[in-house]
Amino acid sequence: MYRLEELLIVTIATMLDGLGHVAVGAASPVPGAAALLARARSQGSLRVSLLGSRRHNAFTDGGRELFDCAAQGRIDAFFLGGAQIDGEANINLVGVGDYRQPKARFPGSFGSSYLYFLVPRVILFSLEHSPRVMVPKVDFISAPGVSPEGVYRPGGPYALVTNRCVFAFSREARRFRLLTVHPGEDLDSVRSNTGFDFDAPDAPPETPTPSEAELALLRGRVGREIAEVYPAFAKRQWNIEEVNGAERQPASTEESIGARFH
Amino acid sequence: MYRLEELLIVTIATMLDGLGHVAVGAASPVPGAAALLARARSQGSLRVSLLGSRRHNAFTDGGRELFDCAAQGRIDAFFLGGAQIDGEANINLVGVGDYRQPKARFPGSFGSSYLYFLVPRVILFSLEHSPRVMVPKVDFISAPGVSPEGVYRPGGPYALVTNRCVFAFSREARRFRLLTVHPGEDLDSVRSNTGFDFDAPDAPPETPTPSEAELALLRGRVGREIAEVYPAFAKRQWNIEEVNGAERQPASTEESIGARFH
Amino acid sequence: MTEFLDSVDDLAGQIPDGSRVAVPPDYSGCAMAVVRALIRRGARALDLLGVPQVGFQGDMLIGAGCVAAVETAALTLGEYGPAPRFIQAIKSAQIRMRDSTCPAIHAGLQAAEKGIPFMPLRGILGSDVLVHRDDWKTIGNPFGDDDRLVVLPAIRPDVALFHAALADRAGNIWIGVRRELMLMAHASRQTLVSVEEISDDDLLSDDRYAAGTIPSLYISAIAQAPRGAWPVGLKGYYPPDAQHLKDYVALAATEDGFQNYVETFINASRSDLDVSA
Amino acid sequence: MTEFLDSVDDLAGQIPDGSRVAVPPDYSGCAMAVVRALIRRGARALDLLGVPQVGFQGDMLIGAGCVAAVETAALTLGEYGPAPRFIQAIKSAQIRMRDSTCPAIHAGLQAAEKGIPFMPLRGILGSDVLVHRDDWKTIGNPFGDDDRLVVLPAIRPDVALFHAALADRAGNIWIGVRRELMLMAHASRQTLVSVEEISDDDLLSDDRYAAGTIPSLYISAIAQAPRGAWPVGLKGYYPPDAQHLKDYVALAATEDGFQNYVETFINASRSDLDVSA
Repeated sequence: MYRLEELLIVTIATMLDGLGHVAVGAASPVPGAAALLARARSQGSLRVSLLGSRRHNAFTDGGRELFDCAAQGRIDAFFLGGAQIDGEANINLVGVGDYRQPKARFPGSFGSSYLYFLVPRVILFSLEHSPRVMVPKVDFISAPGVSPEGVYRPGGPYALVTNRCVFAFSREARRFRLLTVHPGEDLDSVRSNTGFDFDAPDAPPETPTPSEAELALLRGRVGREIAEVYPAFAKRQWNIEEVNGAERQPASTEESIGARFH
Repeated sequence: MYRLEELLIVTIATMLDGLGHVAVGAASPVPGAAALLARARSQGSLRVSLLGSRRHNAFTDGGRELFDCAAQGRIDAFFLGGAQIDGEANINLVGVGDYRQPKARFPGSFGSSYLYFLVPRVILFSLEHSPRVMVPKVDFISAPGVSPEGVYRPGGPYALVTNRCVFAFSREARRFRLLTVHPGEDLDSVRSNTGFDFDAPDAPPETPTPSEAELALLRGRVGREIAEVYPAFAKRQWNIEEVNGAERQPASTEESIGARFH
Repeated sequence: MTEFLDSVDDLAGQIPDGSRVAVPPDYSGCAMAVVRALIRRGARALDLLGVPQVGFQGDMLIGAGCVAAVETAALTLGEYGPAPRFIQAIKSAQIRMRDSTCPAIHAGLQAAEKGIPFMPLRGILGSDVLVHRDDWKTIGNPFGDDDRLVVLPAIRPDVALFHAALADRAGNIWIGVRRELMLMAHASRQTLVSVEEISDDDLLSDDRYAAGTIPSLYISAIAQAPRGAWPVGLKGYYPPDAQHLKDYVALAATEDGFQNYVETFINASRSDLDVSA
Repeated sequence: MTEFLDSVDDLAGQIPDGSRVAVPPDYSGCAMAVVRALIRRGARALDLLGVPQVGFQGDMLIGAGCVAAVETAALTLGEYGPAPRFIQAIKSAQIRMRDSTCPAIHAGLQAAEKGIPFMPLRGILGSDVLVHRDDWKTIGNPFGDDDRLVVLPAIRPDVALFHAALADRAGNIWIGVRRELMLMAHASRQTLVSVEEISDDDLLSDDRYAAGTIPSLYISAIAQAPRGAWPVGLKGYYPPDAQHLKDYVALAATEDGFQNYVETFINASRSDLDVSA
């Protein structure tokens, strides 16, 4: 037995095996756990930079470093979501309807308009695979899925992982192709919940389910690690309490700030 | 009684009174002492950034900060020298003769090509006022004295202080004007040692000599302060020994580096 | 010279209505007590810059009518859910929104830091972020063929406003690894800082602290405000007050609820100490 | 992953002939022991970048015939006087000189750090520095009228080489306020560092150290080299060996004298410990 999130974590982790450096943005517990799972089985060769983490975040040059680091070619994979995602892998993190007076407004594009161009393997992730999210055409392009020739673009969309299935994205065809469907889903259920057209085999295979070893790693070490940044998620998924509050803060938190200095 | 260097220090310091922030580059003991003298009598309103100093150098953003700081308009005065200086205030820090195979080669332009444009009050300083240095036209322009209209240039030459006299520079006239001659010099001695033409009154006044109060400050507090960066200069001028070696180094130098960390 | 002011209200008094004010995200160092002072004062027409995003500070200032325009890569309350006053203001077109993307804000501030009129940046081409930014341009790479890229004008805020753990008597501010605060200070005309504590020691005399210190050269004024980042918290010192933040989001769902919040937690106390202790 | 190498000679072995190598000034952190290892190895055709200027490292490498080209704002031995081997090499056109100015080198490295092809910069116009740099251009300010400014191509060195006080076992390097070393590491393809000491503690776990630490992400290889900055010194740890530096300048006045110096102080010892202790 496994939970949907566990299936997704294992599915994403497989896409990260063999990479050197994976970065994970804010509010991304499933991609974060996937990166930590891939790291746990990489025997030390995968570096994970997890926004909000103290132990898995080495940046020391302020908010710009993640972006500069990506532009230097030092980040192999990143994750983006979308309030809307369309068939050309355009993503919308801004709003629905007219830009100036929208029907719905989301927080904003964050770093997507940039990282989508510069990180070779951007994995799109959504827990709501519905016609509302998977639209024919996004209302606002926070970041385009493809760019015309001549645009400097070492990076771009690699896959779309949802609660129903896994798509690969072809930059040449500018289209998604259905790779696997999660247990309980089939081509019809995916088609009827997707507002855009995509390529698919007649009988898409099922997404490989987590092995016992993967589940053990996830429910143990990885769960404890992700609890540092996403304690509520770890508690909900695996009933893991944050191991030790001190891990989130410098060892000397208990002292007064003055004592830290003197 | 006073030494030539003391006259120059006091002369330069007068040009700094009332400013907010003066920066001093490398190998500049006389300008450095002038800045510290102006600071000593500013009642805390003048900040001095002295390259090589620990106590009078607040920069924490690496080698670029001095230049960024100047571009932000946060530096009011700076000092430049020149192996050659000409009548349009062009300065040469590179070489004599052909650039590719020079007769003489100097270290290089350092930050002059930039700071000369951005610091409002650049004071040129030379201890060799001779036809060899004060030339009709420099062989290499490390930084031009004036720029055509349309060139962004909030800064530029303000004065030229030498071992013989003090010139002001007029950006409109693109010429130096003799302000004062040091004791023992006159218009003729200056003209015969200057390779470029300049404006001058018929009988240039003498450079004001240091007051007793200025000399006392210089030979006391300022001498001890400049000794931090220029111990040999302070010893030669005022027989001041570096007050205390610890001032040049973190308090914990005596400990092993490991002990610093643990 | 850096001024030491008596209160966060005095610090807020240094920010004229209409100022372009740069503020950091909730996870950096937020001068929440000064934000409350701005709301008490009835500040108006602020042009808020998130560096590169903004959280509760933005929602509160917008709800209180202090804000005319926002430039940010996101206005987000993170795990606490949608930002109610921001969304309401956007939907009713009460504020002018300049959507950006994180690295564009950093790059614009770096242009100001370097005193250059613009900074080129990769990415962004083909996005609607660019379409809606008539202050951004594209040019050809002068060192390339047929290679266009975006150029961003320098961002020089009137005020950088943030909260830090420690100042010294000379006005130096220790920020540790929160280097975006240093960029804000370099790029802005004025920098106003509330701090947990003011130390008698010189932060610049110890290399370990100096490396994470903004020199007073860039700091206009400081006021001490213990727990001044409450309720969003100051990493390494005190955590977010999660219950209070949840309560805020629930109250701020309506205009009345938000006014209620302002009356209870902002207007009722001149000193923030009463509330946050 | 950062490699830990056994010796400065192994570190020098990571720098192929022909590499573009960025080095800091004498007052920052100079990997002098690695420079000696490069000379022992007979390195050739290096393209040396001073960040933004270079001192004894440059004069020694040039004298030993390791250098084909130099880009720097200055090659200076400071108070020790003119750099004899550099001047000789320039006068006899043995090396190709690309004169620059300090902020142009910082800006070019920042362009590489940001992954942009160029950086604009104020100043420089009308100087002969610009005249002799056919790799620099001027463009019109896209946000201005009739406002030209210099654009500098990104500088992406093959190798950044420097010396620091402290590394940890993960490969993080503590540099304190010597932030130009971090810029070099960000901008370069490989970063090689000699250190005084390797600590068992994690430099990133303490905010005081983290603020002045280059993460191992950017560090290719490390070798321990106690007193590795001798004879130019490492600020805060040991001063310049003034007598030795004076002796060097006197010897290096002639080709024979320089060879003498190399034999005595560089070739004679595989380990630098013998010399510098």
